[in-house]
Amino acid sequence: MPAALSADSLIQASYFVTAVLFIMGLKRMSSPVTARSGILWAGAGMLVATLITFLFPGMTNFPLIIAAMVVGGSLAWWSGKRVAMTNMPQMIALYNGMGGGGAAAIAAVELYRGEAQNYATSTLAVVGGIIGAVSFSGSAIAFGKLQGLITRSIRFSGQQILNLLLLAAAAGLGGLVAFHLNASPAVVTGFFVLALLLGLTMTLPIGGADMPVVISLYNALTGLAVGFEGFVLNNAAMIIAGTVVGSAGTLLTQLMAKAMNRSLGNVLFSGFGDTGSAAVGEVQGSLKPIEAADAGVMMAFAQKVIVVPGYGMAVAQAQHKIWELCQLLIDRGVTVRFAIHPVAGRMPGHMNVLLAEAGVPYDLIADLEEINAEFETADVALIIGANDVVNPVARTDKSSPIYGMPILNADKAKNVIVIKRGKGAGFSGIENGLFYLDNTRMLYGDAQKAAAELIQAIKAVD
Amino acid sequence: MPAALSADSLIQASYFVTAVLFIMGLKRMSSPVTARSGILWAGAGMLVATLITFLFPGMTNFPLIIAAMVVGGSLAWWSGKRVAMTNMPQMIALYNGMGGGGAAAIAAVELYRGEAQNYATSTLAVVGGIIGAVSFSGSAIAFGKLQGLITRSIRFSGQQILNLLLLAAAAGLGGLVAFHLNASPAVVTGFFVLALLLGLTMTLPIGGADMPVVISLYNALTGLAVGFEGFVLNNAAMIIAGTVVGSAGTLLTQLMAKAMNRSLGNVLFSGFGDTGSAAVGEVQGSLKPIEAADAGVMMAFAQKVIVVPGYGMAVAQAQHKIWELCQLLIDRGVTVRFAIHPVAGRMPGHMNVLLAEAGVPYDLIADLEEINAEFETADVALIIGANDVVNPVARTDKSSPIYGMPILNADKAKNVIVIKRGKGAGFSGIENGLFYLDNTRMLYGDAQKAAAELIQAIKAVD
Amino acid sequence: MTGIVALYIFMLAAFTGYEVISRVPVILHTPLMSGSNFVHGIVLVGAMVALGGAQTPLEKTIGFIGVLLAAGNAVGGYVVTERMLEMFKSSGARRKGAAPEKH
Amino acid sequence: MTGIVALYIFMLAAFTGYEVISRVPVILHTPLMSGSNFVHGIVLVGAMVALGGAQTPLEKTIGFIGVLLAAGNAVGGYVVTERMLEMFKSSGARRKGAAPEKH
Ligand SMILES: NC(=O)c1ccc[n+]([C@@H]2O[C@H](COP(=O)([O-])OP(=O)(O)OC[C@H]3O[C@@H](n4cnc5c(N)ncnc54)[C@H](OP(=O)(O)O)[C@@H]3O)[C@@H](O)[C@H]2O)c1
Ligand SMILES: NC(=O)c1ccc[n+]([C@@H]2O[C@H](COP(=O)([O-])OP(=O)(O)OC[C@H]3O[C@@H](n4cnc5c(N)ncnc54)[C@H](OP(=O)(O)O)[C@@H]3O)[C@@H](O)[C@H]2O)c1
Repeated sequence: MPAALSADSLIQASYFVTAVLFIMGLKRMSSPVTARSGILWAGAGMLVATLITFLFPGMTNFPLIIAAMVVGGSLAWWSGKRVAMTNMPQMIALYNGMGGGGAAAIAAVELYRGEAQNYATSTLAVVGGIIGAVSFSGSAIAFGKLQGLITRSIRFSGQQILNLLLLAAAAGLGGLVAFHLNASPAVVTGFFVLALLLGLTMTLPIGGADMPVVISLYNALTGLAVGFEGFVLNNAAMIIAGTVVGSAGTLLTQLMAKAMNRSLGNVLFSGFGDTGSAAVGEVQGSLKPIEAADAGVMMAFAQKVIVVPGYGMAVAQAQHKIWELCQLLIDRGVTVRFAIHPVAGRMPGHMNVLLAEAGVPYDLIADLEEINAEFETADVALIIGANDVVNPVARTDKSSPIYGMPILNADKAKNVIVIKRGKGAGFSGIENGLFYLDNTRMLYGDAQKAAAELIQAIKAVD
Repeated sequence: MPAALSADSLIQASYFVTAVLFIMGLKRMSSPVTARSGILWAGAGMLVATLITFLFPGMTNFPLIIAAMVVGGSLAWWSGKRVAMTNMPQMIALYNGMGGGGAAAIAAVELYRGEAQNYATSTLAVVGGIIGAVSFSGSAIAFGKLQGLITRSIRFSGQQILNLLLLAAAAGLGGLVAFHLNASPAVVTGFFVLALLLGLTMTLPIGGADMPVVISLYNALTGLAVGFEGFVLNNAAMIIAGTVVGSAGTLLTQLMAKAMNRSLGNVLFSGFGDTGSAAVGEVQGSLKPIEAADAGVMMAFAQKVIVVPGYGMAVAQAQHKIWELCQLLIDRGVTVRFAIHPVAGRMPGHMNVLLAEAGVPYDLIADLEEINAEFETADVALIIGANDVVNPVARTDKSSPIYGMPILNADKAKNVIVIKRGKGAGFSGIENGLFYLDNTRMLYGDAQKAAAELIQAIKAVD
Repeated sequence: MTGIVALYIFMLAAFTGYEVISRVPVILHTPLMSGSNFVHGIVLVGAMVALGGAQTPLEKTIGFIGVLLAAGNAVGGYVVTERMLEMFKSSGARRKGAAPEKH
Repeated sequence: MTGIVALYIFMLAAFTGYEVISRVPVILHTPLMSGSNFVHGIVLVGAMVALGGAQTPLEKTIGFIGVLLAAGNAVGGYVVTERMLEMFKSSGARRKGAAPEKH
């Protein structure tokens, strides 16, 4: 069958090209300048692999395949185009969970079919299946939490023991299947149900603030599951892409946990980052409001202003107004810098994305290490919808849930102006002593509105 | 045969461990802090692989193997321990050539034996053989040139054409062998002779200054040859290690060429860097000598001294005295910095190695980009046995062989003191206008002696 | 593919993935997470093969779900990554153009 | 090993090598060149196998030369790399200790 043979070599060659394009694409995505082209490379690889797979020898069920692709693909396209930037993390979780589900489905087809495989393949199918299923249900919970569908973190003593028991039971059934002791449909079904349950119980106790790290972890796990199923199907593109993502994702997860000053074990098992249970600290002093007019004058005559944007700026979509405001200040000769905390907002790089969107030049943007020594020399620190990332309690109070997280030293500035709508707490739900300091003034209002008022005030100075 | 089978799995597993140790070792070697441990990891991998290979099924000729290992190993051990730091590049060339020869020998054994192989293996054997042989003879020439055994660069018009012809002829014979058209011993011998000749004629015209880049290139080629022969022998450790080195070495070669501001093609085909033929420029003005006592006073009362070490400091082994001198200056409150040009000396990182040996702290050492703006603020630039790396002609004269190489702007300092033995030229053999400037003074003498005199002079100031 | 070869491929792919991501700046964490999320959307080709070889209704059902989910992973991953990186393109270009003195 | 698998191993090993070396500082160029020179000394195991299977005098002679050269590569490469990196050890330690403020 020379036709089948040559189709096979064509498929093999295309998968090779796809693997190379994926690696080059990921490489390009890890530098800001080439990032955009990276996704195009990877996308080209995906297109090649998908199209060529239709030529796979012995394929049937084409209508079903195309129907499933159209339904899944267009739903994802539609939702991906619509989702707001602030909701990106949960959307990534959702798509990632779908990938995990896909890997689990492959494993299920192989295991239900139960054709004689060697131990190695059936073991890989089982391992990939459990990882994929955990990633599927776990990512669904992560989505629910970040989307606000699940608001409480369910937690009870013995949680870890339950997880261990579930894992042991799933592994036991998986072992029966893998070693061909009992691969009846009932056992296979039980195996997948337990794996899905495990994903739920593992993820439910984890607080929302840690979700980006957890999503990244499930992302790595899905990669691993895909790689394992690739070995089962002897599909090189899946093996390479899955393993590369598995390893890259593991590293990325560690880097993200580090940026939040947490260890991965701590994220998974400590239950920190829960909006519900965090203690609300007691703070002495009073909040001192300020009018936009006065705040505008204060900034107009400052030598140096450092802007600290936070989640509130993102929800108010105030970045354009803020940049307009800063341009006015720069025209007056004021030195303006933006101080970006690594976990400001709700996803890593959140603030950078928004400021880039508004057109703020890169050289005005500084990260935590660069800028922290500069606050002492600033006349005004303008806090816009940020809270936890400037909370000095992280430096001092060991019992605080954010203790140890590096923060921006806005309290060292000569004057602090805080834009927020009211007395709302930040993500971690704790009080912020910075707002009660003698040199702090509160400018109440939606960030966008407040910025507009400040612009008026500064224009009125001349 | 379960015994042979288990020996085989043991060998496979050991090779796997070796491959991992090699990669981890190279990874560690690419950062200054972990570099030392990197070679230990890689060494452990080599030990494991070598020992386990004695268990290879069907091995004979053990006395011969051990004799060859003892002879080759102890000669290399002895020479490697004895060689001076300044002679490192040619020693690396020598060892690298030996590796290329080893790969070629493997190819030769396979090809002379002429057992039925498939086209893919015999092609890989031929390609690995030619690369290995070129690397072998080419590295020998590189060694001869840097060691001073070959002093002239043999060059004639039509050189490139001869190389092309040799390559075509070798490829032709190789093709006969690879495609099993004629694999008689005579053809195989002719093939290897041509390949060895090609290595000679390729390397002879290249000037000594470019040798480090060429050595690095041959290093990458040997890696590739080893990888190819690994495919022939189905030896995973060789495949991985060879390919990793082939690719890493290619990148390293490019980085090195870039540090010298050259392109790889330019290095290979232009014949620059030849000590013999470079033009000696005409320079106006006179050399103004200075006594050590006066130079010492000048430095003792300076605010800031920038030290520029070069090849002369290395041959005089003056780094310890220089550091002693600098410590005296620092004690007097003088700001002292070391300016290191990337290609100062005779190998990349040469000066850093020597200064590290003498105990100069890292934070006093600056590289070209860091320090070049600072020369304007320096009262004294002390040039110790450096020449080409401070030659301003690189900025201005397009016909100069070093045109375009970034140089240290020592001529911008308020005063320049140059320590050298006489009127000797630098590596590129051209005159240096810096030495004739109004604010330059020459302190003649061996670098070590001159440094000792300066130390006396500064001590005498108090 | 023999076991040891599979192990080598696994090891090398893992090193490659690790090295490619090391030293990535914090600002790219989310787009990179999303980009690697897209890359494991390659599970789509496996799901296609699984459904393409499905015979019983059960296999077909699971295969259908698998392709649907996998297609969602691939397409969704692409769309959101592209949208996020689109913003970096401009800032990257600006960085190159407007602030070349920054190292 | 089939051709395509060999190609994958080659591609992945090449990426790994490239990535491992990228962004290496100039001062480490020579030791790193020497270190990778040592690593391809693994040709020794191939030469051992070649000589171990040699039968004719010609094969034995070439095999002997091969093992001799390969052993020289491995041992010499190790010795000089170790000597060079020994110097960096001290400076690396010093860097860590004496100048922690340097980024
Ligand atoms: N970046 C990440 O990867 C990531 C991911 C998950 C969680 N987190 C966590 O999220 C937090 C981020 O800190 P952050 O300082 O950026 O934000 P934050 O601590 O969540 O505080 C946001 C503040 O903005 C104010 N705000 C909300 N909407 C506003 C509007 N429309 N106009 C003006 N102000 C508004 C709120 O106060 P009012 O209600 O009074 O207005 C609130 O105090 C950290 O705890 C971090 O660990 C980060
Ligand atoms: N680093 C590398 O990787 C590498 C490799 C190969 C080639 N190169 C080339 O080598 C050159 C390096 O430049 P460089 O400025 O370091 O050195 P250089 O240009 O070679 O000049 C060395 C100077 O030191 C003097 N000198 C020699 N022995 C001395 C002693 N015992 N005491 C005092 N002075 C002594 C010589 O003059 P006197 O004879 O008058 O004393 C000579 O002018 C560049 O052209 C570079 O391209 C570099």
